[in-house]
Amino acid sequence: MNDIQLSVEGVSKRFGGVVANDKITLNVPRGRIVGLIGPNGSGKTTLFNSIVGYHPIDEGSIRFEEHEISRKRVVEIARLGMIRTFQQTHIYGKMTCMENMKVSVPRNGAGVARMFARFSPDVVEKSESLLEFVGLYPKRYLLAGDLSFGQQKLLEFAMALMNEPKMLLLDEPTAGINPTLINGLMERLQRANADLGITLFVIEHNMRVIMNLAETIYCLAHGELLSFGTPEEIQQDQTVIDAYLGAH
Amino acid sequence: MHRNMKITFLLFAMVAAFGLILAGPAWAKVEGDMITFGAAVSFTGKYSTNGKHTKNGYDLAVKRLNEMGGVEVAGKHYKIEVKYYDDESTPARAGQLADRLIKQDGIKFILGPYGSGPTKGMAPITEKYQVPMVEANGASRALFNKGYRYLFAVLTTSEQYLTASVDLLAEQYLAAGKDPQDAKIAVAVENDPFSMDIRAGILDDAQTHGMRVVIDDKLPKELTDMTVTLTKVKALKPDLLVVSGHSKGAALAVRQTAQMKVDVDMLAITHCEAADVKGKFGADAEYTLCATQWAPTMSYKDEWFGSAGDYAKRFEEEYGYVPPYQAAESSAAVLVYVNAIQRAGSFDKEKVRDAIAATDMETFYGRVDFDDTGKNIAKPMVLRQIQNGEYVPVAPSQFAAEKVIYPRPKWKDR
Amino acid sequence: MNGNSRRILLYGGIGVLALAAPWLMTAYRTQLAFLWVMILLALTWDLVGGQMGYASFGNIVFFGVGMYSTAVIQRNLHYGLEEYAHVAGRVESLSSGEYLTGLGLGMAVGAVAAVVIALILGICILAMGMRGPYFGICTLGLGVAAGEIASGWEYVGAGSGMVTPVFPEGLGERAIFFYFIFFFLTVVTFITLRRLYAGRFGLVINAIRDDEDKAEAMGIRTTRYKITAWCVSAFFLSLTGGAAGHLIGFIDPTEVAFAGPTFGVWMILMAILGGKGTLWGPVIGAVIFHVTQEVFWTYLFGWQRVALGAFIVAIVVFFPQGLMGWAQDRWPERFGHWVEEKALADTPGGEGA
Amino acid sequence: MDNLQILFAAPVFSLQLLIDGILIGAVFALAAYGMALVWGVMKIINFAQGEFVILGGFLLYALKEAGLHPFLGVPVAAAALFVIGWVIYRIAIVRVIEKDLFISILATFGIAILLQQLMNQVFGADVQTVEAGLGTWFLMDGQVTVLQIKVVSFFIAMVLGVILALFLKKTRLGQAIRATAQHYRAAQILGVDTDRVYAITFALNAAICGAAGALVSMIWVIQPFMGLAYTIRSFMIVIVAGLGNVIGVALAGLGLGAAENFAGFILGAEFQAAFIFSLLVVILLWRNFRLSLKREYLE
Repeated sequence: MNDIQLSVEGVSKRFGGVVANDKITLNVPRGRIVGLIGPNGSGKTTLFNSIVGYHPIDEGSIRFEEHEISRKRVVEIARLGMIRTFQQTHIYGKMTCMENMKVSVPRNGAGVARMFARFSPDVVEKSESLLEFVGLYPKRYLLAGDLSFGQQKLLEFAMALMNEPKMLLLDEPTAGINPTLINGLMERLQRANADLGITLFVIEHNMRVIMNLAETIYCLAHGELLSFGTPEEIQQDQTVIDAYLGAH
Repeated sequence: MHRNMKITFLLFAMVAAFGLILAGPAWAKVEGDMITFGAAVSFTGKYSTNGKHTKNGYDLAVKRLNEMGGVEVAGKHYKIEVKYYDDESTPARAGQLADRLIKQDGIKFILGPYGSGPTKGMAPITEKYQVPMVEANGASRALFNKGYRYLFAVLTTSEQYLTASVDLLAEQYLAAGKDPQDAKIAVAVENDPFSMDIRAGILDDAQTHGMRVVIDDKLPKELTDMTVTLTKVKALKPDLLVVSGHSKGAALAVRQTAQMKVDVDMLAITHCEAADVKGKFGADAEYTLCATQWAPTMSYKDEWFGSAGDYAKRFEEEYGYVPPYQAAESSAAVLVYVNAIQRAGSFDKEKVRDAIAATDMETFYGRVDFDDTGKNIAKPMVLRQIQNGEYVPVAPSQFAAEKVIYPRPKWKDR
Repeated sequence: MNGNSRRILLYGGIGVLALAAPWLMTAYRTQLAFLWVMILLALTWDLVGGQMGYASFGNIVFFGVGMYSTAVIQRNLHYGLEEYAHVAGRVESLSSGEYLTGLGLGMAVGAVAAVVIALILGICILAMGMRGPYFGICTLGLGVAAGEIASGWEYVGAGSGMVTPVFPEGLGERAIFFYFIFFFLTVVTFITLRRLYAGRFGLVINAIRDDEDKAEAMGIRTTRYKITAWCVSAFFLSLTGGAAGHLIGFIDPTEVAFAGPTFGVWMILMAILGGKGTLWGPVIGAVIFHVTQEVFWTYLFGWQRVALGAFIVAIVVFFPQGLMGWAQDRWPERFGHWVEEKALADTPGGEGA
Repeated sequence: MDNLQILFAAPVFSLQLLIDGILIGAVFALAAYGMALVWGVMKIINFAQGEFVILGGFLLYALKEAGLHPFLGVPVAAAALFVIGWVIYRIAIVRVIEKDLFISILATFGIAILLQQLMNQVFGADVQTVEAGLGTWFLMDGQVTVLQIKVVSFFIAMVLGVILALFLKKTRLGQAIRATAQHYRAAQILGVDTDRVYAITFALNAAICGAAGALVSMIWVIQPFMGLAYTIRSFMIVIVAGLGNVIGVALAGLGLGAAENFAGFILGAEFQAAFIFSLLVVILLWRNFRLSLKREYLE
């Protein structure tokens, strides 16, 4: 693994007495799709939150490209090109889908002039094409809050793409989505990875999805890194199977 | 888009409709045989007690004048009435209402509101429209250095309210063979235009006597507690404690000095009568010095009400309580106004204004003679002390019925 | 009719009506001038409270700052402090030129002062990430504290307040003069806000309102936008306050300038009544509120504040989304919220945004 | 800073300020406790808190005028406020209960104006007081005075606080209230009638305020427009102490009372209110600063 885009080294995070992450070390190579699995409460989302700067970590180091980001704030990390989506959707409910898209342009408000600028036709065009890409084009003038949960997830995904990220951290992208839509979503994730060159780092519970999607999978349990490897390796790893069956 | 437009037009239609409702009855200053005065008085808000006194004062004078045949102008007799609005005890409202009285209701003769704040709000408006305002309850001296031509006050301005107490203290010091420069004064006044002027007067007067002001607290408008200031009084032991804060300040000062057993040789306050400190606190209010513009015991007389005492009797019959000076001065304002209109022999604003400016008359409330800034310089303030449950005039000397009891007996000796 | 001609008709109609109003209702000129003040209060509050979702209870601070700055500048230009405050000092009336200079310079200084204060407060409060009810209460505390400090500060007259100079001869009628000052100010504010809401700025502050965490996670520097929005609001509110002090004529620290329980709350109510977070909502709300208040005042003598209290409760409890909000729920497609590509490239109305 | 020197020169006055501050702080704490209850259980910041207090005072005044002994009037005033609180809940509060906090703040603010103005119409704008007929104790050679009524109020406030805490801990209803505060949906599932709990909580708060107001009317003076000061103080105490912490609320109340007295003494009475409100801002900023260090937000 010569081109590591994100490297997490010995990261620990405690909440009061509870150890949510204990000396986690993992790497995400550029341009790949990496999965993160683990039973409920194993510290996956905490790790995501630590990476994107939602709370400070107690020890360890997180590097994204050439930057040490463990002490940076959410905004600054996002501006380096690392965007995350949420388990529960976070969209701007009282704005239309188009507005949700337009406001997601990268490096928003770099200068005073840009702050007050209007949106160029390119932005509108790109918003429309990305909405088209996730299949929300006909609903582009609806309030985002009026979309169904699954549609909101798609919108959130489109917004993330709009931001032209280098890496996307997806927190359970398929949770709550109609099973018939899952294949479509997976295909879009793969296309984003292949066509746009976006690295994907995905938390997923749906084993079928993650095994088909990811090239490398890390498995957490009880805040510790249990195992990692290709999907095949993980599927045969006894410790992982035990963790999921609760035999710990 | 066009939905917005419809809504907007609908709204403008509503505004127009409301406008028509508002436009409703239009008062003219003189209609038939009726002269309408306009007044914005506090019916609600923190001044509403005194606002009520003000209104009662106006109403009693109007009633009396109408009983006596109204006003004769250029050979014709007119009745009078007052159109009231509620200024909610705020200057901003008072200003708007002055505008409303003059512009919408077409009133040309304005009577003042209660309180210096609201008066300050109204004066710029009456001035702009050149409508004379005779007011009875805006005592702040700052009203009279702004060059207003149309503002007249029948009352003594507030910086003089309690200066008599400072002079009294100086006299007592001299009588005892002490140097007044050793005297110490504590001032605690509410932070509003009226009381701040009382403070200014005291500070000036203290300076002329060379006395030291050891406490100078401005009490908040939401005053509920004077413990802190009174603790300071205990610590610094001034000879004179001056408190002013409308009715609330009077009640608190009397109650809390008694509760905390604060011994000062002299306690001087305003609004004794309005707060009814005598009735509410009885013996605790003894020996308090009260500033008053007027008292029923005074010897003034006029053709409308007779003596000051007669006025008080009439007022009490009508409203069921002894008139505080706020009511008396309000009645006097009406008398002055009407007298000026009669002398002007015209309803012309300018002529009436000049007639008011030329006023020099005696009323039950005292003599009224305006200087060229519009304040009444002919009537002094009186200082009364509560002695044996009665208000007894003690200063200035021409009104004094008794000698002042000085120093106040210590609480432990009472 | 296409969108453009409708818009021209709408704005043209309002413009003509507004220009003619002082002569259509001559007796109500001052009330009409106050109507613009109310609209300005609601519009500037809505920028922060509605569009950005930061319910400020202390915007009145900027109103008061503008008012006092203007009055102090005017005083210092033409009289000494001594002369003004002392009973022996005689304040002469000003010439038109002096009056205008003082007013204009004062308003400008006031606006700058307000922006500086907003910037400092913004760095202390907004940059720290204070949100929700805590932000509301914190700003409330600021508003009241500002009033209390002004009440204790002798340089600005303490509790005695300040009296603005008598309106000079030669500037026409006072009410008309102020009517057009406020009309002009409202137009400028409205156009500025409309422009701001139509672009990136508007969308970002809307995004902050809807989900600030998301906005940050998307790399939007929310703090900058929040502080800028507050400064813009402070700027226009301060100008309003500067002129309003002269319209009212007397500046009382807690009852006129930092009048939290009246102007301070009304600005919020008006925005809510019309529909907060919309461009037209505050305007409509202000018109209805002002007129209603006038009616209460005239017909509910002594009980008008009781009625006002009940009115406030009724608005907030039964009508929290406001007129525009209600209309948007009722006719979403009229506000550009529709499915399918049936209509053309008509951009979704700025008003709906 | 002359005033500060007085305190150093004669520390006995510090004692006076301290004792007085603590005694009055107990009354603030009482009202604050009600606010914490409503806030914690119903997620509503009641801006009419001060008006409830003043209303309690006026009711006591009316009862006194009708010939009742002031101390007997305290429970009656509290009971009356309980009913009024219940009615207000049914009419207005019930409709804002699950809306955002901003809406409830404004709604209760409207109620505050309404109550203020109604009191003005019914009782007049006069300053009123109720004489409990108690005297004064002298300490330190008469330099320090302690009003007996303040001491009595202090104990009444404290006892009420303890009763309330016990009520919440021990009774079934109290447990239901606490359960609702923790998680109203869970409480609903467990068969708690949350609507009734809300109504009782709000009415109880009004009753507590009524009692506090009755005490206020005996200690100081009351006027229809004096409510805001009590609302703000309650709020500050709750912010400092946190929700659902009886002892914290009591201590914060006493501390605030003392701080206020010292501020008034040292800075002058004109800056006493400015001090309280500035303190509020500073406390909020400080709290927020601590949280922002953890990159977490107040919510």
